[in-house]
Amino acid sequence: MSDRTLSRKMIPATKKRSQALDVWKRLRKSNSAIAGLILIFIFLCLAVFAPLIADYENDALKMNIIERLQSPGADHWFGTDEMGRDIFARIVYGTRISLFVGVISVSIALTLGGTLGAIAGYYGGKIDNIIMRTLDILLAIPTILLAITIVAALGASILNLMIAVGISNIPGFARVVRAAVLSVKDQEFIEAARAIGSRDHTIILKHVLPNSMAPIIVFATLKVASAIMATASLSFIGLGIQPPTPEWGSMLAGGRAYIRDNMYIVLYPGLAIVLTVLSLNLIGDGLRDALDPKLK
Amino acid sequence: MIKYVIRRLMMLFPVMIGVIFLVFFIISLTPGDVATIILGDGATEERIKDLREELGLDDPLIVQYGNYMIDLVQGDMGKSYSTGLSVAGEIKQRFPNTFKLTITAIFLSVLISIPIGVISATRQYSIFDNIGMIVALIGISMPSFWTGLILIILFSLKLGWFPSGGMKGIMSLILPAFTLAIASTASITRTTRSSMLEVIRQDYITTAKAKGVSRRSVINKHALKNALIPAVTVIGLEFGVLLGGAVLTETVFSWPGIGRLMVESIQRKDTPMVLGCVIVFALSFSIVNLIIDILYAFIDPRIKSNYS
Amino acid sequence: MKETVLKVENLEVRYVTEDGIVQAVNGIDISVEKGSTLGLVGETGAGKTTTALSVLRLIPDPPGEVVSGKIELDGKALMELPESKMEKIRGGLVSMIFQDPMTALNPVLKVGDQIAEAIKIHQQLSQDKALQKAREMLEMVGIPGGRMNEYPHQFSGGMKQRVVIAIALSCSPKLLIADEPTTALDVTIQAQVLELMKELKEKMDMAMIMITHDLGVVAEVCDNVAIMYAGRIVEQGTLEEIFNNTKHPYTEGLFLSIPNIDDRKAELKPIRGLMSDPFNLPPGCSFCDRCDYAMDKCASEKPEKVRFSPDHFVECHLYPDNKEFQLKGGKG
Amino acid sequence: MKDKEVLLQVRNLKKYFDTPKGKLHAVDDITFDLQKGKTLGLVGESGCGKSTTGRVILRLLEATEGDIIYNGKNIHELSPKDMRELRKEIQIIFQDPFSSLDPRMTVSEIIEEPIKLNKLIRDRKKRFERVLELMDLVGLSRRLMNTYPHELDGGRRQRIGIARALALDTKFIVCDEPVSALDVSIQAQILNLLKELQKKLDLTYIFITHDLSVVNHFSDDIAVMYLGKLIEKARAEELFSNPVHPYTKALLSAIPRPTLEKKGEKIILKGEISSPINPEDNCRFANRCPFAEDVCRKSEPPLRESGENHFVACHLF
Amino acid sequence: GGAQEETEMVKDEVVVALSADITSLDPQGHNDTKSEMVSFLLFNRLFRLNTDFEVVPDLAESWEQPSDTEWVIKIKEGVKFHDGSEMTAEDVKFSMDRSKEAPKVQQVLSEVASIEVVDKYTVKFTTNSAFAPFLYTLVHAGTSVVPKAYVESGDEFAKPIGSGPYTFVEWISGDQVVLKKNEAYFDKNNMGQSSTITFKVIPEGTSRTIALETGEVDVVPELPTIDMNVVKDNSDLALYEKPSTRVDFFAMNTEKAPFDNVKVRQALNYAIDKDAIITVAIDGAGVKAESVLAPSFLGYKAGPYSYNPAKAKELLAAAGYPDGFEMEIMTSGDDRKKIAEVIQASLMEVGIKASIKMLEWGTFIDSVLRGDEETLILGWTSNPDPDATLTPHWFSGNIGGMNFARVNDPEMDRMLKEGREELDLGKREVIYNKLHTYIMDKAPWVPLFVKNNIVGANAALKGVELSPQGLWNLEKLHY
Ligand SMILES: Nc1ncnc2c1ncn2[C@@H]1O[C@H](COP(=O)(O)OP(=O)(O)OP(=O)(O)O)[C@@H](O)[C@H]1O
Ligand SMILES: Nc1ncnc2c1ncn2[C@@H]1O[C@H](COP(=O)(O)OP(=O)(O)OP(=O)(O)O)[C@@H](O)[C@H]1O
Ligand SMILES: [Mg+2]
Ligand SMILES: [Mg+2]
Ligand code: NI
Repeated sequence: MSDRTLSRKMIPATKKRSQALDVWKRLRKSNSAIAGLILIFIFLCLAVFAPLIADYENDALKMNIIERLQSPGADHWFGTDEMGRDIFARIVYGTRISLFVGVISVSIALTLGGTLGAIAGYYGGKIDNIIMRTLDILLAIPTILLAITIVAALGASILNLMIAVGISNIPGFARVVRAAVLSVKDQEFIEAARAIGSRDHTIILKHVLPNSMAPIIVFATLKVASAIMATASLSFIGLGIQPPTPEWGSMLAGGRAYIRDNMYIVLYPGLAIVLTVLSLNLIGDGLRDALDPKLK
Repeated sequence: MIKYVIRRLMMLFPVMIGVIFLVFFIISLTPGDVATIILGDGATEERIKDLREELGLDDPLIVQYGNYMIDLVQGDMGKSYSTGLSVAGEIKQRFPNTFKLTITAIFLSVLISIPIGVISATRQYSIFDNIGMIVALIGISMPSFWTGLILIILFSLKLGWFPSGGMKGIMSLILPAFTLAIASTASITRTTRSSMLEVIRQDYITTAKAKGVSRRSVINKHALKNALIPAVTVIGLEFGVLLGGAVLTETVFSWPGIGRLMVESIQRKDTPMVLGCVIVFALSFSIVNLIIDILYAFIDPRIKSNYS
Repeated sequence: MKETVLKVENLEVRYVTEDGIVQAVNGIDISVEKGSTLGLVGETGAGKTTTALSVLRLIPDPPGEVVSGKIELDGKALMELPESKMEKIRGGLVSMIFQDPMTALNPVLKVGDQIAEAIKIHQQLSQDKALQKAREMLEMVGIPGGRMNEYPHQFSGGMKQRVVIAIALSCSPKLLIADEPTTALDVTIQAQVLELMKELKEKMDMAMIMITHDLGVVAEVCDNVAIMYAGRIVEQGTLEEIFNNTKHPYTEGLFLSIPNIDDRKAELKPIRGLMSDPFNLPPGCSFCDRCDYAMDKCASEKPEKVRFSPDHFVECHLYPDNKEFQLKGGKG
Repeated sequence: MKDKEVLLQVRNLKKYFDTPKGKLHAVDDITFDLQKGKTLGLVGESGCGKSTTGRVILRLLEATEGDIIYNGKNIHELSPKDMRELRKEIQIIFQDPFSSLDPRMTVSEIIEEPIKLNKLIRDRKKRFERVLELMDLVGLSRRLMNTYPHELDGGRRQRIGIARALALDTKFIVCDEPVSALDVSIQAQILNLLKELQKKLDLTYIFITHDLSVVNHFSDDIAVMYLGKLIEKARAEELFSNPVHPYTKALLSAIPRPTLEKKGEKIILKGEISSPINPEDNCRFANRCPFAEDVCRKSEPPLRESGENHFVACHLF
Repeated sequence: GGAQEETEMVKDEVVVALSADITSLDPQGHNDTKSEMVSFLLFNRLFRLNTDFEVVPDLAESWEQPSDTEWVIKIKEGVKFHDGSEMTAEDVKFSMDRSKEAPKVQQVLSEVASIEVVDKYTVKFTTNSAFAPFLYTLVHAGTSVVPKAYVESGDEFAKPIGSGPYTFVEWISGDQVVLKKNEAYFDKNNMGQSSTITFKVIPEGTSRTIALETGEVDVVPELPTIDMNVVKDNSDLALYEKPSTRVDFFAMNTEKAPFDNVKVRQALNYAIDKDAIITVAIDGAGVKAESVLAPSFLGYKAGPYSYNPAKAKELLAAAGYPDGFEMEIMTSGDDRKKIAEVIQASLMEVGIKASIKMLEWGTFIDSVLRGDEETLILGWTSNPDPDATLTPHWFSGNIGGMNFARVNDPEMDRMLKEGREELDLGKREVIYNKLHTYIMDKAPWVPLFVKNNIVGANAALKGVELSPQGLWNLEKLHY
C-alpha cells in the first residue's frame, strides 16, 4: 500500500502523542479559554508565591489601627480594611484558601459522587436504582441549603465548609459520572474488551473511566467555581471561615457594611471571586468544546 | 400520562421521608441543647429537664423521627421552639413570598436568556455572541448578596426607581427577582445556545430550509422547540439554585420569605421550623421538576408516548 | 433534445476549517434534462452532498464557501438571486430528499404540518387547504391520510422516508435531488421506496438527481450517470455507456469491488488504498495513486475531458492519445 | 457434509429482553450447526436479532434459554475462569469500527491489549514483535502504530479490529456487519482480507450482514432470520438458486443488481417488520406475506428440512 | 405631643426598621429587644423606666412596703384593655403568675414568692427575701399585664389585646408589624402620636440605612455605626446618640488553665487595646469600659488597667508564660466577630495565639452555659439596678448560668448578697464600690466598651427619645 494517501495527521509518530495534547491544541484556539487559563495561572502563582509577595503575619493578619480604611494607593495597592490590614496581601493569601476550598470540596464530591455514579452506571439495574434513589434524597434539597444545614450542624471551619460543600455536590457528580459512564458503557469497545476476557474492574478503570472523563472534568471545573461562590454565600450568613483567615468570601461578607464609603473593601475581594469564577467557567466551557468528540 | 404523573407523585413520598430523616440526622449533630436555648438564660436545671422530657429530646433519634413523622402525617408540623408559633402557619404565611420571588426570577431569566441564547447560536462567534456569553458568565460569577447590594445602591438609593426592600407591590419584586435571575441566566443561556447550535446542524433543519421555509421561521418554528428540551431541564435545576439563592437575596432585600426563615431557624436551633422549611423547599423543588418533566412531554412528543 | 432543467457549470466549493481547506467540489459541470434521472455516484467524501446543497444554495457558511460556478435552474441563474427569492425556489422549483429519514423530520412537529408547511409557503394556501393537500400527498405515498396528526417517531423508517418524499414532491418541483434516499433502509423497504420514487417521478415528469454509492440502485433508476471522485466528475455518460463501456479506471474499480450476486466464486478486485485527502489534493489526477494504469504524467498533470459521445466523457490521461484503449478488467 | 467436524452447535437459543412495554423476543428459539473452517452467513432485516445472536454465542449477553456448544463445551455453563480461557479462541469484529475501538488507546495498544491481558507473551519485546506481525497480517502500515483510531479512516480502523480479534489463538470469529459501514472499494479490501485470513488460519466465521450480495460472496451456509426466528437455512448456492420461504424470495428479488440485463420480476413486500415485543403465536411474516393463509395466522411453523441441508420454516412449503 | 407645624400634608404614620422579626406578640413569650419594642406599645406594666432609667409608675397608682419582703401596689382605676374590658387586680395577678411560669421570662420574677389580690385594684407581692431592686423587675416586658379573659379564650396572641397606647393591626411574619393608635388610652399624657406605627423587618444593616435615606422607613433604632456619617451628612436625616448601659466584655473561664491564674487574667486586661476595638468594631460610637458595669450604675468604680502590652508581657512572664500560649475565643454574631479579631490581633502582640470560634447564637449560648469555652465575648444590658447584672454574672450559684467566667468566690458571694438585701442606697453604694474593685482585681473579665445607642431618623420626625436601652417611648414618634 502506498502511504502517500495518509492524511497529514497520520505522519508517523516517533514519540507517543497524548490525547491531552490534542485537547490542548483545540483549547488553544479558544481565546476565552486561554484568557481563563491565564487568569487562573496568575491566581495559582499568587497562591504559590504568596510569601514572596506579601508577609502573612504583618500584612495580612496584623492589626494596624493607624492605617485603617486607607484608599488604594502606592503603599497599599488595594487599600486597607477596617483593621488596617492590607487588602492586597489578604487577597493574595485568600487565593490559597479559596482555591483550596474549591478544589478540595469538589474532590470530595467527585470521589464520593463519582464512585457512586460509576457503580450505578456500570452495573445498572437494582444497584443503579438503589444508589440513584438514595441520592434523589440529597438532590431534593437545593445544594446551598444542604450546605448551610451541614455547616450549621458541624460548625463553621474550613474543613467543615469543604465537607458541606462537598457533600451537597455529591448527587450532581454522581449524575454526571453516571451519565458519562452510561454513554460509554454501551459502546462497542467495552464489549470488545469483554470479548478479549477483561474483567469488570479492568474495564471500568481502563476503558470506562478514561473515556468518561471529558464531561466530568468540565463539570468539575464549573463546580470549583460554584464551590467558591458557595463559600462566599455561607460567609454572608455567618457560616464562613473563621477569622482572621483571609478568605475572599468572608472578606466580602465582612466588609459589606463598608460598601457605601469604602467600596474598595468589597470591590477587590469581589473582583477576585468574579475573576476566578469567571475564568474557571471560561476554562470549563472551553474544555467542553475541546473535549467534545463531535468536534474532533 | 396521568398514570405517569401519579407514579411520579408517589415517588415523592419516599424521597420526602428520606429528606426528613437526613435533616433530622444532620440537625442532631448540632451541638447545643434545645431546651436550654428555648428557656434562655437563667433557667433552672429542673425546668430544662422537664422541657427535655416534654419535647421528647431524650428519646433516641429514631423515636423522635418516628414521632415527628406520625405528627406530620396528621398535618401537624409542630410548634416553633423559639416563638411557639405553629410551624405550618408560619410557613403558610412565608412560603408564598419565596415562591413569588423565585417564580418571577425564573420567568425573568427565561425571558432574558432564551432570546440571548438563540441569537447567540444563530450568530455563532459574532460580537453579540461573545458579549452575550461574557455578560452571562459575569452574572453567574457574582455572589448574589453582592449583586443585590450593588443593585440597591444603584437603583434604589441613587436612582430611586425601586424600593430598597420589603414586599409592597410589583416594584419591590423587581430588584430581588432580578438579582436572583442574574445567577441562573448564564446557565440557561449557555444551554439554549449549545442545544440550539446542535439543533441547527440537524438534518431536519436542512430539510426545512430545503422546503423553502424562511430563516426566521426555521429558527422559531423548527429549531427553538427542539432546542428548548435541554434548556427546560436546566430551568428545573436552576430552580434549585434560585431557592438556595433566595436565602441570601431575601436577607438583602428584606423579603419575608422562607429562605431567611430557615437560616434564622437554623441559627436558633429551631428544629421543627428548620424541618418545615426543608420539607417545603424539597417538596417545591421536586414538584417543579415534576412539572418540568411533564412539560417535556408537551414539547417532545417522543417522550409523551413513552409515558402512556 | 429535451429541455434542460438544471445546468451547473464549473462549480467549485470548499470548506474552510481550522485544520485546513477542504476542496470538496473542484469544478464540475452537470446538466439534467426534464424527465430524466442523473445518478451521482462516488465514495464517501467525494463531494456528492456538497454538490446537491450548492444547487439549493444551502452550503453551511461558515465553513463552506462557493468559490465559483454558475447554476441555472429552469432558466434562472441561482447564484445571483437574493436569499428571499431563493426561499421561493427551494421546495418549489427544486426539492431535496436526505439520506437519513430518521433525522430528516422534525421530531416535535406533526407530519401533516410538516408537509403542509411547504405547500403553504409555495402555493399560498390557507392552513386548512394546505392540510387537505398534505393529506392527499400522504395518501399518494401510500400512508393513510388519518395518520397525518401523528409525530415522526410513531412512524417506521420506511414510512418516514415516504413522508420525506411527500414533502419533497408536495409542490411538484421541476427537479428532485435525492441524496442517498434509501441507504438507511432495509433491502425490502428500499425496494418499496425506490419503486415509489420511480412511479412518482414518471407521474410528475420531473428531473431527478439520484445520489448514491450503490451501483445496483443506479442501474435500477438512472438514465445518466456521473461518477464523482475527489470533488470532480471523472466519468459521465448514459447508464448504458457507463455500465457497458466503462472508461475510467475508477469506475472500473467500483464495478470490480462489488460482489457479484450471480457469480459467488468471482474474486473481488478492490481498488487499493484510499481516496486522497481532500485537504491536500495531488496536483495531477486525484486517482493516480490508486490507479493500476497510472503513468508518469498522471501524477503531475490534470487530465482533460475526453468525449466519446455527446453524453459520455471521461477525465483520464489514458485516452487523449489512444481513444481505443481498453481497460483490462473485462468491463466495457 | 459430515466429513468436517462441527465446531459450534446452537440449540434452541432464546434471548428475551425486558422492556417497559413487555418481553422483547430478540432471539426466539434458533438452532443451527457450524462446521470448522466454514462461514455461516446470518442475514435479515434490521432488528431481527442477528447481533443479539452473535453476542449471546460469545456470551457477551447471557442467553435466556438454550445451549451453545462450542467444541463440545457448553459455553453458558463455563466458570468465569474457563470462559476467559475460551475467549482466547472466540472473537468478535464489530460493525462500527469507530465505537468498537477505545478512542484513548493507540493502534498498537489496542492490538496489544488482549495479548497482555491474557498473558500470552510476557516479554515486552516479543509482545511488540507480535503486534507488528499482526499489523502486517492485516495490512496495516507499521507507521500507524502510535496513531489513534480517530485519525484513521474506516477501512484502517476495521483492520485494527481484525488484528485485535486475531491477537489470541483465535479459531472462531463472529463478524457483526464488519463491512457495512465502509465504502464499496474499502469493503472489498476487507472482505478479501477476511477470506485470506480464513484460509491461512483455518478460521470459522459467523458472518452477520444485511447485504445479500456480500453474504453470497462470502459464506458457505446462509441462515435467514426474521423477527428473532430462523426461517430458512441452506448452502449459499442452494439458497440463492432455490429460495423456498416467501420472505427469502422477496429479499433476494429486492436486491438492486448493478447490471443492465433483464432482471426477474420484483416482489415488493407491503409494510414493514413488526414489533418483536410479545409476538403472537403465528408465523411472524404472515402480515407481510403475499401468500399467507389462515394457518399462517394461527400457528407457528416449525423449521423443517426441505431438501438436503435446506431448512425452512413455512406452513406453505 | 409637640405642636404640629402647619405644613400642607403631615405624615401620620411612622415606620420603624427592625433588624430582626419579633418572635412573639405575647409579652410573656419573648425576651428579645425587638419584641419588647412592640410589647411596650401594646401592653403596660406596673412601672416603666423613663429616658434616664428612673422607675416611674405606669399602671401603678401608688405602692407601699409594709415589710422588707412585702410590696402592696395599687393600680389605676378605669384602665381599659383594647377590647373595652376593664383591668383589675385579677388581671395583674394572673399576668404575674403567668410570667413566673412562662419559659422565656420566668427568671424575671424569680425573687417573688407570691402575688395576692388585695382588692379590685390592689395586689400584694411577697419576695423571698429583702430585695432592693424589686421595682425594677416590674418594668420588664415579661411583667406586662395581659387580660385574663383574653388569654383564657385561647387566641394565643394571634390578635393580642393589651392596654397600651397602640392596638394591634397585623403581623406579617418576617415582613412587618402594624399598630394603630389607641384613642381610648388611659394615660392622656402619654397618648400615641402617630395614627400608625409600622415595624418593618430589614435584616441587612446597609439596607436599613438605605431604607432610611430613601424614606421607606422613618427611624432606624439600631443604625449600623459605620453609617453614622452617612446620616450625619444628610440634612434630611438626624442622628441621635446616647450612652447605653450595655457593657461588651471579654470573659475568661476561670476554671480553665491558664485562666485560673489571676496574673494571666490581669495580663490580658493590659494586653487588649480597647481603643482599637472601639474604632474598628463600633466606629468610635462608645467609650472604653473600665469596669464590669457602665459608669452610670450605682457604686461604679473604674478598674486599674490601661492598654500596656509591656506590662502584660511582664505579668505573663511572671505567671510562667513568657512566650505566651494558645487559646480560643468563642463568640457569635458579625459584630462580635470584629471585636474578636481585634482582640486576636492585640493578643498576638504579647505572644498569645488566639483562634476564633464563631458559633450560631443557640449553639454559642449552650456551649457557654456548659462552660466549654476558654474565653468568650458578649455584651450585656439589663435593667438599671446593679444587682440585676451583678448577681447573675458573679454569684457562684449561677455557674452554668450567666456566671460566664465561672467565678466561685465566697467573698464575692457575700458582698452580692449584702448588696441586694440592703435597702439603704448610701450603704449599697459603698458595698458595690468595694465589689467593683474586688472584681477588677480578680480580673475574670476584660470589660471592653460601653456602646452608645445610635438611632437614625428622618430629620422631620419628632419625639425621638433615647434611653440607655436605645430608642424609647415610641408612642411619642410623630411628624
Ligand atoms: N460542514 C463541513 N465542514 C467541513 N468539511 C465538510 C463539511 N461538509 C462536508 N465537508 C467535507 O467536504 C467533502 C465532501 O463532502 P460531501 O458531504 O459532499 O461528500 P459526499 O460525497 O456526500 O459523502 P457521503 O457519501 O459520505 O455523503 C468531505 O471531505 C467532507 O469531509
Ligand atoms: N440491550 C438490549 N435491550 C433491549 N432490547 C435490545 C437490546 N439489544 C437489542 N435489543 C433489541 O433486540 C432486537 C434485536 O436486536 P439486534 O441488535 O440483535 O438486531 P440486528 O438484527 O443486529 O439489527 P441491525 O441490523 O439493526 O444491527 C431489536 O429489536 C433491538 O431493539
Ligand atoms: Mg453525502
Ligand atoms: Mg446488529
Ligand atoms: Ni499502500
